[in-house]
Amino acid sequence: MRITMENIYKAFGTNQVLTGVNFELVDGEVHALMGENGAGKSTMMNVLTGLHARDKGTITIDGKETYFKNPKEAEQSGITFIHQELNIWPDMTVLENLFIGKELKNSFGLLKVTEMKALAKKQFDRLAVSIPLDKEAGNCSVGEQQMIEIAKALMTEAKVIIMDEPTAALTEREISKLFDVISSLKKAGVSIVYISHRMEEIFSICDRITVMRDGKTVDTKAIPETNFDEVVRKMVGRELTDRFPNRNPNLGETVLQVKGLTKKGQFEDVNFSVRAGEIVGVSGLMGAGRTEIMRAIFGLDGFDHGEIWLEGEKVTIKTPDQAVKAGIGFITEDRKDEGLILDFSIRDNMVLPTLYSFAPKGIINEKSEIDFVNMLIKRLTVKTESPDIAVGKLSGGNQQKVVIAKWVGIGPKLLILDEPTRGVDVGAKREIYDLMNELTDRGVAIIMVSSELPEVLGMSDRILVVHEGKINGELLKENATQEKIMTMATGGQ
Amino acid sequence: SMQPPGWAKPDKKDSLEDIKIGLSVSTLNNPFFVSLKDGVVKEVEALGMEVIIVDAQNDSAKQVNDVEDLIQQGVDALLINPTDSAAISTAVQSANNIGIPVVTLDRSADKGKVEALVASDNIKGGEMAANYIIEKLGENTQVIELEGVPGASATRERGQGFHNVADKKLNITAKQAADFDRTKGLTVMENLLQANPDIKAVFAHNDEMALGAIEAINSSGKEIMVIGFDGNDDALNAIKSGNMEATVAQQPELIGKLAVGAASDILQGKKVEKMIGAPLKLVSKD
Amino acid sequence: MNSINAVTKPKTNMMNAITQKLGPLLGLIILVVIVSILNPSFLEPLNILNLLRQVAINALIAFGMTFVILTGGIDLSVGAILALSSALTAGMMVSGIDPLLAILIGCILGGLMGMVNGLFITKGKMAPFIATLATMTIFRGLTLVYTGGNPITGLGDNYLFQLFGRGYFLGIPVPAVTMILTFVVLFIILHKTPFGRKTYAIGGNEKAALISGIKVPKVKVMIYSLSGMLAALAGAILTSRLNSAQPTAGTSYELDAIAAVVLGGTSLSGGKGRIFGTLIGALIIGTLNNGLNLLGVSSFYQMVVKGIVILIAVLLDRKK
Amino acid sequence: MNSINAVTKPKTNMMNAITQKLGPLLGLIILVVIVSILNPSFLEPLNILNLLRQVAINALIAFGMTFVILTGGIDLSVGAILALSSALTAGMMVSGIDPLLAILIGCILGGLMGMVNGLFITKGKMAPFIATLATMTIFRGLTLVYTGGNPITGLGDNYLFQLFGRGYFLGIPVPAVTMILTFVVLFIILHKTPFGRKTYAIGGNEKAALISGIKVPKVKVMIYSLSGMLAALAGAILTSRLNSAQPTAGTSYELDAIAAVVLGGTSLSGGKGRIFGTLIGALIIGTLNNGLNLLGVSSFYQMVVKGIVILIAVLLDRKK
Ligand SMILES: Nc1ncnc2c1ncn2[C@@H]1O[C@H](COP(=O)(O)OP(=O)(O)OP(=O)(O)O)[C@@H](O)[C@H]1O
Ligand SMILES: Nc1ncnc2c1ncn2[C@@H]1O[C@H](COP(=O)(O)OP(=O)(O)OP(=O)(O)O)[C@@H](O)[C@H]1O
Ligand SMILES: [Mg+2]
Ligand SMILES: [Mg+2]
Repeated sequence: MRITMENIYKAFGTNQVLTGVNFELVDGEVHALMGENGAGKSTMMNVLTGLHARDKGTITIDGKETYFKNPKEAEQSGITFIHQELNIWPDMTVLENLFIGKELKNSFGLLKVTEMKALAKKQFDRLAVSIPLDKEAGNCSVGEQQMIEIAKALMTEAKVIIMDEPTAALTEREISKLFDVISSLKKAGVSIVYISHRMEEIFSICDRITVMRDGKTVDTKAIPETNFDEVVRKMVGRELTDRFPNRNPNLGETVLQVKGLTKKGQFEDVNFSVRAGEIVGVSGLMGAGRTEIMRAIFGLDGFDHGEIWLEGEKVTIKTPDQAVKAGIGFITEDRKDEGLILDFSIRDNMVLPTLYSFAPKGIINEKSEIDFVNMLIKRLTVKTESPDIAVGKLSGGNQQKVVIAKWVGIGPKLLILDEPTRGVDVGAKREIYDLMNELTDRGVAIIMVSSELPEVLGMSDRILVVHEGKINGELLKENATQEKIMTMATGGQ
Repeated sequence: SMQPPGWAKPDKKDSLEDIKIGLSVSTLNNPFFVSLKDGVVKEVEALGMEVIIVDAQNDSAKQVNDVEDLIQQGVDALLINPTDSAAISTAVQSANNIGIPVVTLDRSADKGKVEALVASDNIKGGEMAANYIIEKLGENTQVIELEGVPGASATRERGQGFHNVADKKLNITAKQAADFDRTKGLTVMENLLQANPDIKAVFAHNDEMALGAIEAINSSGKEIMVIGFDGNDDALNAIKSGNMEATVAQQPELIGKLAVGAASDILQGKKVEKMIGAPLKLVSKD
Repeated sequence: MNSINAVTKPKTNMMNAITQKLGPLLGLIILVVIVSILNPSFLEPLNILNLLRQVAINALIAFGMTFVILTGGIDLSVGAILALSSALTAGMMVSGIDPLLAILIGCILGGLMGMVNGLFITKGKMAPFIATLATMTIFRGLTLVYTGGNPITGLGDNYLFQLFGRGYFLGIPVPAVTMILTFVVLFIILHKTPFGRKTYAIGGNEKAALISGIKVPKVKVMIYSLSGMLAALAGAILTSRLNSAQPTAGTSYELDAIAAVVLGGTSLSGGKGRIFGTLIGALIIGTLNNGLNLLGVSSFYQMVVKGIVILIAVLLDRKK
Repeated sequence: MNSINAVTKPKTNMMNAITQKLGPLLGLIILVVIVSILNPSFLEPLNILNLLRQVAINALIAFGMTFVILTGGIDLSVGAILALSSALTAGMMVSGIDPLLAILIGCILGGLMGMVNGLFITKGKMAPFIATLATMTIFRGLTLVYTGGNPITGLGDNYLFQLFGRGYFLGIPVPAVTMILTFVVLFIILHKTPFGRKTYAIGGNEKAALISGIKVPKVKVMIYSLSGMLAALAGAILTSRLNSAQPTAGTSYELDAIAAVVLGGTSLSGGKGRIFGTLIGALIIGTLNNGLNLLGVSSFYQMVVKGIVILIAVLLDRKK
């Protein structure tokens, strides 16, 4: 299938998102689509598949002008879309999730459950995933949910598959499996649009690359004819010298010490400590239990036994407000669902944990509040016209900065960052790294849970590797390598 | 202060030429009060006056508001069919303050000056029902009492009258509220029949419940005497066709008519009786 | 310790799964046992038949409500639809239309009223709560306007019509038969057809459902129409039982229906629940009403007991 | 075409912002104009004072409901709390306790009933709809048990107590004064204090609020208590107005309160809305009730009109 999109315009209200973008996809190619957060990548694909109507421009498919009215129509014509936001029904089983909207039915209109099961099994085998089909999707980890989405897309026997950040929640093992599948699809003549913020991937699997900036196409090139730096320059509009800043940690006292933390079925006998000014990276496979450990420390979900010590004192943290009072900040892996109130302004979001400090006499002093928010916006270089804009309208990277700002605002002793750069573009990533550096320079202790190995290697002073709920090993920055981490993550030493 | 400020008080009445009567009804969801209202409307038209009707939908607070609104429209006399005699008092007092005469229908007001009450005697009606059962089936007959909406004055008074007699001379094996509602009358009766297989008679606080109970009794195949209250069309038909034993018939249209008469007498400066009774009739097949 | 835990876990999990599936049923059984111990006449066949007949109306409404709640919506207008369609049906019968035809038309009219709800909710993008609250008031008002506040009587003595609410079929009350047939059909639709899956999908994640190509507005309109139609069917049964249409029929039936759905384990936030649970929920409420009457509990205390039972049932359901 | 759009756009945006802020107020003004044209006596001072007095009860309940709805909850039990606390207050007065003390205790009791709701919702993790539906039944039942179904009368003739519902202060009905004072206090709490911010945050995204260190359960319990307390305060006014406690007082007041909140532009899904809007919403409903009475519209048609007005108002609000 050959798709050409020419001079496409699309605006949401006054927000002009696509301003004459061009894109071309040919048979059997893997075509990378790159650009900063908010460049309009997802929107362009939504226009193609009929979720949004274009304002202007032409779309030609196999030489014929074609405009789909809705995603279903696109799917029936062979274009399948794995969306950036997971479309999961948490209360329905994996099987039900796989067939939503395209259930198989017999001539009486009844569901053909056995056939659907067989089909699902086949896809799962192909992806080497082993999620029980009758498990509730909500009990699957984000990574597993991502695999469900991929399996769902493969099942449509599509000629074109659009993958919008399919690997954001995956770890290396699943990613390599996905790449195998992509190459076999390619051999079968399927073309793939691959959107990702992970540079390494692009260069290992894609044939061509299109870079977008501010709703326009900047350039399209064959992968062999370009390189990492050029792509970044085109995306960000400036030179980006290094992906990671230099770290010169100046370690202080131990801030957090966790002793024998255990929760049945989730994690067991977790021991580690973090010092002031230190970044401890936490790595592991999908579903290893890293998030669960962090949530337990923050008082979100309880644990069965174990102790938490802060600055040499044993503390009891049963609820998040106790954690906040103790000076812990938690940037969750799910920014939209747990980190932000999307409809609320930047200001309202940023001051949430610090409300009382603006109301010494009970009434909020709006002036000091605004000063505070403006200071944070400046310090974290949040790109926005005004602090009164709803955070939902910001790009992913800027949203992430708002979450971080919220926690910087409490003057934390310890920050837990769970997948701090998930879905964030290279430029913004670098800014977040700089910020982490700045924080540790001022003596903040940081735990960084991340599935992106380069990030773990680039930013951590020390790396903990979690395997099936246990800490399977600890590596110092100097002697850590991808291979060592992967071995430990899969249970080896 | 308990008085509205001087600047807010309405101007004094213009003329007594075209007389406006205000009628506040407790509810119009019930045929009894619909008839009562019809009686008022007919009589008002016959006398060449005008009437404004408001419906409190069984809400005491709404009724107080309604009466205020009527006063606002400059009615010359108020006919009030209170949802509750205690709750209406303050509204009556407001009318008294401005000098609008008040006639109450079916129920009275505890406080405030009421020129006349036009009502049938509910307590007496309850007694009539009990006496009828004794007369037909003898003393110590097992009976069931289907009560109206808990707390409604009709429920209290009819129940009180019935118990005045029945407590001594009849055997009330069960009593349950069926809220003056035919559907509830049906289901409650079905259930009570199950628990009390030997009963011989049912007294329902209104005809609606009685008619519901009859449906239940008919499908159980038992022979049980049902006595209702009100005397609405359905009930009278049921009595004629032999389905229902008897009803303590009120004459709601007459109540309405008498009330209008009283009001017009008052407006013409004539004296009226404090208590104007609308006769109750026990209607049975014979 | 750990190995023991590992062994016991599947067991407790299975136990959990069983109580989850059977939770409401278990509640019903406990209730039935208590009531029959306190008053054995509860178990007499005639009482059980009566109970089934009484439950039918609430159950039918609650079935429709189950679909509505599964999509994450709510329908406060069902009681009013019942009253209005019942009045219209009776009106048709009085004017000489064949009773069964009148019932059919009444159900279609009920469906149309439900459709109006659906359109306000989808096209008008209104919250279901407020849309159906408004139409509830409107339908109630229209019923009173149409009936003038008086019951409609004189429905003739068509045998089939009388059977519809009062008769027996193979020894089972016709309303109970209607309820069971409807249950079977709706059960199949909900659990065995794509339409059912779509219902769950909308409640579970409406945005995702839309992206997956489900015609969310269409499905919702159909579901509110279904709810209206079932309310009208319940209304027809009531009309036959009372041999008349009551202007205030169905007052606060919506609350009983919602209670039945929730007691049956369906989540008010949508996407989770089963129609079998609703049947059980309706039976629980019916048993409570019937049982408390049989036990001679005063209606004041009945309200207290009913509220407490709902609280306990839902709390137990949450704990799992 | 496009360039024209680009030019006009900011203007319409500003217009939108204005209508959004003033939407409900505009609706009220239109309504007042229509009613006063049709019946000029609507504007007479005494009628306006009456209107304010009539509105006070619904407004007070709706103020509490605003907080509840802002957190994404709902409180169906307010009418029942009003009745129960009113009965208890009257009971205390009859037994000789100082009326003002009785009112104070009544409000505290109302707050406790609200707290029960809050605990079921937070500790019991129940959906607010079903928790307050159950407590509604229970409180209603308890009211009937306590009063035996009879109104409580003989409240004595304490002047201050009579003033509370029926008197005037500086020429303004005391209930209206109470309403305005309460409004001012709640306005400050909602818009100027951390507590208000938290209320919004919980409704905007409960999980995010929790993770930001907000004690969500505590705030919710406080809000349901507030709602109960305001219902009890409304109940005290009603008790004074009716000079008695009615066992069935407050029936379906929850629906009027919810309608006022929604008409005021607060979203039922939480996190969005203003208490000023609620005041306007209550005035709209009050004006409708009063105006339709003044215009002599039959109560049946009144229901239809009220439903239609709610539909239109909410639809217009959505369109913006
Ligand atoms: N439904 C919508 N309504 C309003 N604005 C939208 C909508 N969808 C996207 N936008 C806006 O369009 C712009 C482009 O968004 P888009 O999701 O296409 O970016 P992207 O390139 O996919 O970014 P990312 O890398 O963060 O996924 C953003 O400013 C976003 O806020
Ligand atoms: N809400 C939930 N309910 C039940 N089980 C869950 C839930 N969320 C996650 N799990 C399970 O808990 C385990 C640990 O998940 P967790 O999210 O902590 O892993 P992780 O190491 O952070 O991986 P990921 O990169 O996927 O976030 C997984 O087996 C997962 O299936
Ligand atoms: Mg995107
Ligand atoms: Mg994780």
